[in-house]
Amino acid sequence: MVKYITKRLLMGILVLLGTSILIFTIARVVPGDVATIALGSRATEAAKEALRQEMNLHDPLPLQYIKWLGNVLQGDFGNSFITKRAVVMDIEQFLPATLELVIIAGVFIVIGTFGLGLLAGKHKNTWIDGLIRILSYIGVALPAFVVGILLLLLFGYKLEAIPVLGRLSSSLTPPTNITGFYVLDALLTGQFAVAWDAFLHLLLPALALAIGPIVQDARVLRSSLVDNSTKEYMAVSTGYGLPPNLLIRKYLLKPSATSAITMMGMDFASLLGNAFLVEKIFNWPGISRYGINAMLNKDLNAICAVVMIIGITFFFVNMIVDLIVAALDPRMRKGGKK
Amino acid sequence: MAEKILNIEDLSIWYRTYRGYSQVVDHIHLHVDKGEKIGLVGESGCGKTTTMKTVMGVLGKDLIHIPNGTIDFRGKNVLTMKQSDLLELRRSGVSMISQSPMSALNPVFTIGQQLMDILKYSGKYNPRDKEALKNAAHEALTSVMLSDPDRIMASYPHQLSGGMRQRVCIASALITPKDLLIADEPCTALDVTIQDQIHHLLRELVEEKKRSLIMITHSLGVARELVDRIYIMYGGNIVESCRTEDLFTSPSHPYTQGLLSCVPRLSGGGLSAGIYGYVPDYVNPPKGCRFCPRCPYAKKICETEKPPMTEIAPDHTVACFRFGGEEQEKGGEA
Amino acid sequence: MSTKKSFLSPSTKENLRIYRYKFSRNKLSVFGLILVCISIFFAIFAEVIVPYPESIGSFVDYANASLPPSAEHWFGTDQVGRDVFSRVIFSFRGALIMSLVVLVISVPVGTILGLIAGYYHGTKIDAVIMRISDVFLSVPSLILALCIASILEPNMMNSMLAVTIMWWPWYTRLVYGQASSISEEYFVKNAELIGASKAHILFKEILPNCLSPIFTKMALDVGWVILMGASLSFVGLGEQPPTPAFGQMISDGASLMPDIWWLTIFPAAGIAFMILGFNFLGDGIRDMFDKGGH
Amino acid sequence: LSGCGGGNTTGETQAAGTTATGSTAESCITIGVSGTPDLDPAIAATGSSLIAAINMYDTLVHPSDTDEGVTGRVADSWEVSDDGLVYTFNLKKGIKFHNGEELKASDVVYSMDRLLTIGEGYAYIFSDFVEPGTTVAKDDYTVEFHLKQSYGPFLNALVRLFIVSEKEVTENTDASGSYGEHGDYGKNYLVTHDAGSGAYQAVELVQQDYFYAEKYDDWFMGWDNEYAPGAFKQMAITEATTVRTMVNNKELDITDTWQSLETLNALSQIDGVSIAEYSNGLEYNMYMNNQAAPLDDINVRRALNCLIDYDTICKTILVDSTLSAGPTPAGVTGHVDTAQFKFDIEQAKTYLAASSYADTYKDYPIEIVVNSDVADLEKIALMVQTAAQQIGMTITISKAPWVSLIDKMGSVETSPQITIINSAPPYDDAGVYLQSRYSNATQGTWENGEWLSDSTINDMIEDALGTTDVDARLQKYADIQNYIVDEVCPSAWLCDLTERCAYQSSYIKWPLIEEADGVGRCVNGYSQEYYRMEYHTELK
Amino acid sequence: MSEQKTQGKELLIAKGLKQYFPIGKDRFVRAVDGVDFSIREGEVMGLVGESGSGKSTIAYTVMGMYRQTDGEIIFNGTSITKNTKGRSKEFRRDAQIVFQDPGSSLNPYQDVRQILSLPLKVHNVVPKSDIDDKIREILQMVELPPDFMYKSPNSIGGGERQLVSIARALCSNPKFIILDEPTSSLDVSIQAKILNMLMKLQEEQKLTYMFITHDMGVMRNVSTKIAIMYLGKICEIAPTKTFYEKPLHPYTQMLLSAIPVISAEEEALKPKKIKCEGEIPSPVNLPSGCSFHTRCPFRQEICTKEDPVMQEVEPGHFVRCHLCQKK
Ligand SMILES: Nc1ncnc2c1ncn2[C@@H]1O[C@H](COP(=O)(O)OP(=O)(O)OP(=O)(O)O)[C@@H](O)[C@H]1O
Ligand SMILES: Nc1ncnc2c1ncn2[C@@H]1O[C@H](COP(=O)(O)OP(=O)(O)OP(=O)(O)O)[C@@H](O)[C@H]1O
Ligand SMILES: [Mg+2]
Ligand SMILES: [Mg+2]
Repeated sequence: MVKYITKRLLMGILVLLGTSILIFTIARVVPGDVATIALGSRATEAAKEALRQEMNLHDPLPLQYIKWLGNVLQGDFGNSFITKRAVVMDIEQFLPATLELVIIAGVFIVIGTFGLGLLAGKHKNTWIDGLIRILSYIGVALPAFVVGILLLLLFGYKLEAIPVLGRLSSSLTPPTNITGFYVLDALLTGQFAVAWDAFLHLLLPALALAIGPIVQDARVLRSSLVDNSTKEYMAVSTGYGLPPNLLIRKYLLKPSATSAITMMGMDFASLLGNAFLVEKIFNWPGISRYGINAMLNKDLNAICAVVMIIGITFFFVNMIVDLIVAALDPRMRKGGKK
Repeated sequence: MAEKILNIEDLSIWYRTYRGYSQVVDHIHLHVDKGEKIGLVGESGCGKTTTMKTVMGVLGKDLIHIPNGTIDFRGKNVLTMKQSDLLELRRSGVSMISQSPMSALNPVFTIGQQLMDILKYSGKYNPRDKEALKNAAHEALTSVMLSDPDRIMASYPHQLSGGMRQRVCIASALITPKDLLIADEPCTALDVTIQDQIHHLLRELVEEKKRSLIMITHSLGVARELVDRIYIMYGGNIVESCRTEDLFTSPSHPYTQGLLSCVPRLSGGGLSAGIYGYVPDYVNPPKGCRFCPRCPYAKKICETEKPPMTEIAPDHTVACFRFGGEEQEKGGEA
Repeated sequence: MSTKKSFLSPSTKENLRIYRYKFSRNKLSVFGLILVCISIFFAIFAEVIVPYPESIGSFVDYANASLPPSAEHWFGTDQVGRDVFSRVIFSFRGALIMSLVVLVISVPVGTILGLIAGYYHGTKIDAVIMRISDVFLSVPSLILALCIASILEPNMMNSMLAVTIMWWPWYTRLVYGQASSISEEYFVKNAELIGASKAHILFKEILPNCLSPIFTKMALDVGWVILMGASLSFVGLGEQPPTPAFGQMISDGASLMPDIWWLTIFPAAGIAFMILGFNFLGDGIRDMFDKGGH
Repeated sequence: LSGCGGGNTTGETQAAGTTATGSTAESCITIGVSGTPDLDPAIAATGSSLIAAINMYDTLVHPSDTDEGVTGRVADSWEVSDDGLVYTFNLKKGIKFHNGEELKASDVVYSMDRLLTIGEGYAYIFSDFVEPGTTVAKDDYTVEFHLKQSYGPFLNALVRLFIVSEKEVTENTDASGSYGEHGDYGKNYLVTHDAGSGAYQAVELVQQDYFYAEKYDDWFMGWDNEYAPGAFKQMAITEATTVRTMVNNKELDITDTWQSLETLNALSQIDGVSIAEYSNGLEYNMYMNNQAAPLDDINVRRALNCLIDYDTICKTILVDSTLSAGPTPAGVTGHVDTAQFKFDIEQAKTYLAASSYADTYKDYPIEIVVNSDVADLEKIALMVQTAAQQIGMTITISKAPWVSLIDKMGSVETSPQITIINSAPPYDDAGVYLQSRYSNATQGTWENGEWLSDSTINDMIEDALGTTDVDARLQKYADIQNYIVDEVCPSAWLCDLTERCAYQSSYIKWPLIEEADGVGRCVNGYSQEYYRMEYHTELK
Repeated sequence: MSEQKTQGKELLIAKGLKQYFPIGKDRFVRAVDGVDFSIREGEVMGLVGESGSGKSTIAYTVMGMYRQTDGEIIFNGTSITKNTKGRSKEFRRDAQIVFQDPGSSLNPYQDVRQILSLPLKVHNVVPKSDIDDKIREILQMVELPPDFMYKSPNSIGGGERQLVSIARALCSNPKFIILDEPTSSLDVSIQAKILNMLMKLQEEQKLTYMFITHDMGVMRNVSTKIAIMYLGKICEIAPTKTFYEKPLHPYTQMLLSAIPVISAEEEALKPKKIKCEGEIPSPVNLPSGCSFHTRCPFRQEICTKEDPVMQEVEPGHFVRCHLCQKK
């Protein structure tokens, strides 16, 4: 187990190094004059030159990379061109917001997937199954940002039922920063009204993010439930006279869950990067929106940092999912084939 | 005559397939008496497993269609049973050793977890008495010659060899006492030496505790050593049934004869030519006798009509126009 | 000589019949096929069939701007007076071309790499190829595509390029899994023992066995590529105006919801139409290659 | 190599005020902006930064409300030497920075030197004629600027010199910065804090989310306006749906000016919401790259000028804008009305026929690159494209985000053939605008996409800017403008933009808008001086 | 026919053949652990043994599918193990294998014609234009109709599939064919047919077979000599007749005694029933001494300590057992 994790970690570091080379190269080779991008075209030549020195732009690319990597390893991604401060500080600020959002969305995904998936699997080939199937197709076909806009209009604009924008109503003070998660911090400091308000703010964007994955993963779960229900071991277990409920919830669900869990893990991990449209719509001050801003503004240091951070998170989420899957399905242990 | 524990009358089972119904089991009659060991012998794919799974009621309605027939177990028709009765039937009435040990165990639970659940829901034990459950499981595993029950209980199926898995399957079918045991080719993955031991175990179990056994196999040798009465199945029909001794002394159905001749003898003497042709297509089975296209004695009538089961000697019935029906006299020689 | 028919499978009538049966058994697959055919038809004949072909190109008619759906303009008109119906129909072309280009490049590349890695399972070649593809998989594809598209010139070509760069590793991974298990099969061993060339083994023995998941994934991926393109358009990195594109129309229209709803809803419906079509089709293809009998 | 400096202010919160974090004042006016501001006045250049700076910092002079020119603000009075090279300002006494220090002449000197040394933001408007280190404080309340060469509009330019407190900045300087003895020149500190003396003081900046500033009670101008907002909050929101929802919920008081026509229409439907119209001196220009074929022929450029439906632009696309009359925005000191082109396809044909591309222009497709961040630009491009089609010219349109557009304009080869950009003079003077738009000095910046390289214009501009006599200078400006339109015709001037935004008129009084006769006019950024507005909480 | 003594030269000789599979650090599956045997031209050598005893591994090692751990293989007079980069072209033509599993030995995405034309093309057996004719000829040899050419493996039954596999093995006119349980997954009725055909081909084409099976009944009827395997080692080799009449190794006796038979006549041939006990050890942790001692009813002190060596007890009859050792 420990060996497996160490091996995964080493492999992950290798892959992340590859990712960093990739992104660094893209960010350095392609764009025009970095100094102009950073300081604007009317900045004085001296100011631009100072920046070039600072970013080692005169060095050959491999050397630039090594210097950059050296700084990164010390936790220094350089300064953002937009916010004019250390990128690390930006990330400190934006990452928790997105993580909080994505985690709630993840909870939705898990609950929704298992709920709908089991429902469809249990009632396979009935109207319930059909309805869930149709829902899943709609889920595939409707992009999250369209869902987000619809939710915003419905709940925030028409019904005014739920606070929709930002992380907290402007009348409230954010809780002291402990974890960066508003709900958690507010609970820890005993500000229940704040926690509730922050939670309400999370609802819609999380839902917009979760709906697509839910309906699709539910279908994956449903189909492996149906697949496995024709397996010999299900017939055999039925033959032992085990109660039907136990058969479905235990004997069928556990071996069927792995593919859906893998999918959910992937979805969850990609939410981190793909949340930007939803973050934009709900004015959510998250890392994804920050990353997109960085990209649109060619904020090169920030781009590299965001991609690396997302890569790292992606890697850890995948590893955790693999561990969960291995815990559920002994066949997957020992780093076995998928 | 002894009490019939299982009585199958005129049963047909059709699989739903993309080409239409696959008429796998066709009007079969079969019965098992209390304390009797019967053998169901036939080539691969002739419907042995299908029949027995239907007896257990584990084939879903979306998979099969039963156009006619009844399966009476202890006097109650399994096909029309309520869910609760069915559960009861499986808990105390019948158990089945699956043919495919590789896929008969749930891959994500340890053997122990699976055995314990069977015991817990069997109604024979107090579900809270962990100790008793564990002992029962241990006992079952040792009875099939698995030497280290603790380790086996803690293992997942994929950690066991095929032979071990097969023995685990056997153990879980024997773990609680049942009136009827269906053994579906229980020894395919086992060495002849172990196979021999398992057969011994099964025989003991049935004989000592007055239970009944259906032994499914395609090996006539196994049937000969183990059972009292044999049903020969071909293409979804039961073509011959008789006491074991009679089968080897006076095989009557052409298929039975062919089958016997095909078995390579330990005494040497070369190989037979095999039976001409291949098994029928179940979606469009031959209209008359299903063996007719391969039968050296086939006649006109065999193509169009199904031969009835005819008793040619006490306890010896054959479904062939060479015996019985109006063709009986002429059919003797060919 | 073994010609085209050998590529997929021996085209016996029986096989085709089974495929057709399995495919058409699910009515939705047939429905999907119809939707896809309609989409292709739209894409090819857009200019001919739309009621206002001029709306596709550069055209402004402020007198008729922002009209709601009516008999003349089924889907209404946009802010500069172009017919939304015509533009939606025309967008099918861009969406199809984008998915086509992306898949036509990324599928062969990914597949060949996957085949090689899978066949040389457990060797250095395997490790190198798979680690490289891991690098691309280690960042969410949309992020990396955006990153590439924004750093390069933001236009259709570069978006496609960016998405393509993101796409091949998925096929490598898919084919890798398949190929590494297929290469354990006896028929591959046999070909090796006979002394067949590596090319024969990779492309004639292993590849055909990987095609069904590839085709299935391709059908489903068309939907993803379209969505990806739409997302890129949403932040201004996609098809360039005035050529209509779904994502562009949705993002332009989104700011006008809910009053001028037809600018968002109809293009969204257009996307949904195509994606549904290809998803149903993908399901059908999967059913078609499904080994399970019933 | 910790070159980037100051990345290690660990754990410190964004807050400038120690305890006031986020607690929102009762009458806080909330404004939508496209991005959170740069608070450092030496860097500030974006719209939102400018607004923040104007409200937090004081300047020596202030644009005059009534007539052209400036009035004193921090400066009580000033003199100019005869050669126009020395400007001496006498400062008011008792002006207090937000940190309680008094504003002295040395602070002005420090601010100027700091701006020039850092070299970003508005440094460029001084860097040509003021050297760092040449400005001197004669005494605590007298400051002298020594110009390298005479520069006519210097006084006007001073509205962009925001005065920072030397003490506060030096106290918060990170010594490891790249400005030698000045360390990082307080850059890092000023990302989230201010060091000004203005009407409002920074409280909290949450990057890409909002900037919150509260009223500074000891502001030297005093608070006669009892309804002045107690605080302002700039929120970075651009998504139209978001804006609408917030306006609807009265969470947003003034929107940014980049909302589309349709959004504004919808917003105006909301109860208590009005559309504010004002002019910041922004002129919409269609830049043509004069060195790229076929735009290197004046007649082709003239033809394109005739393909623009100016009326539709002003009425339908950039609603309520005024027709542009010449190469400078109307209302800027020194602007004159020049000859104007009309939408006339026949005329365009005539021009084309007269050009050297008369036979071949069809082989030269022209690309219009539009800024993808501004919704309406595409509509204008589309219109031109449609009109061009009628005479067989091929025009293609592509969109680029602002940053890549700037990047492209860095060299003549990559500069778009045509692009549409609005620009405004950095301060109220036509000359500085002419210089940034048409002289060689600014080629390669986004303000100058024409690549004119016309020595006549260069000389004329240089001469005009060096003229200290106001009337003579304005006359020279007029000549330049006419010359540009008649002899060079480097661009097309689409309109003088009327900026439009929605605001909650039911409880906000906005004198600039409400007291204006027609469209309110002001120097860029000064439309949003919050101390002048009234925020009636009781009406909300 | 099995009785006849074939006196050809030795076609295949294996000396001290070992095949270990690494599983983790310093742990091996000793699938084949030092076997010696030889097959003469025209002989049918039967290799029997229970599942997992290493029969297939021997076959695959001979064919060169694994990098062999140790030992030497001589085929047709030349050592083929020297050639580490796979087998020579001649060997690939002269030696063929028919795999155990008909399901996976044919590519489901090719038709029979494509399957059969591969060896024809690779070994240039006939000119390209004659390939179709040759395929028909070969199909006829295995008694399949010529129109089988266009069938796909999915649409034919298991028996026919195995026939196609055999046809493929015949394509290159080999001298030597390894048959790895060619009929174990088939019905008796089809098995008989295929075995018959195989024996007919062997006679007609003067083929040499290595026939792997675990069915003692089949073995009795097809082979000229039998080797019996237990846990990676051969424990007894004898001419068929001797093997059944005078089995010496306790394992052979145990095996023979447990076979279910269908007639009293056969019953009489079986040795007296030997009760077996004990677990089969895993090939990873082989017991010390004789690997069979854990189950052997005649086990002695020496068996647990010393591994017996192969000894020729009478001409052609080799046994590996301490009990049968001639002192
Ligand atoms: N789910 C199914 N759908 C359709 N046909 C099926 C299905 N399961 C089995 N069959 C077919 O039914 C026939 C009988 O199958 P069954 O498993 O009962 O045979 P069997 O006699 O047990 O054979 P074996 O000796 O191989 O176990 C076979 O021809 C098989 O192909
Ligand atoms: N590639 C491999 N890696 C690891 N172990 C292997 C490999 N191939 C075979 N083995 C092991 O080697 C042993 C011998 O296997 P082999 O397939 O030769 O047996 P067999 O006698 O042919 O059995 P069967 O009758 O089941 O075909 C088995 O324990 C098997 O698990
Ligand atoms: Mg069966
Ligand atoms: Mg084998």
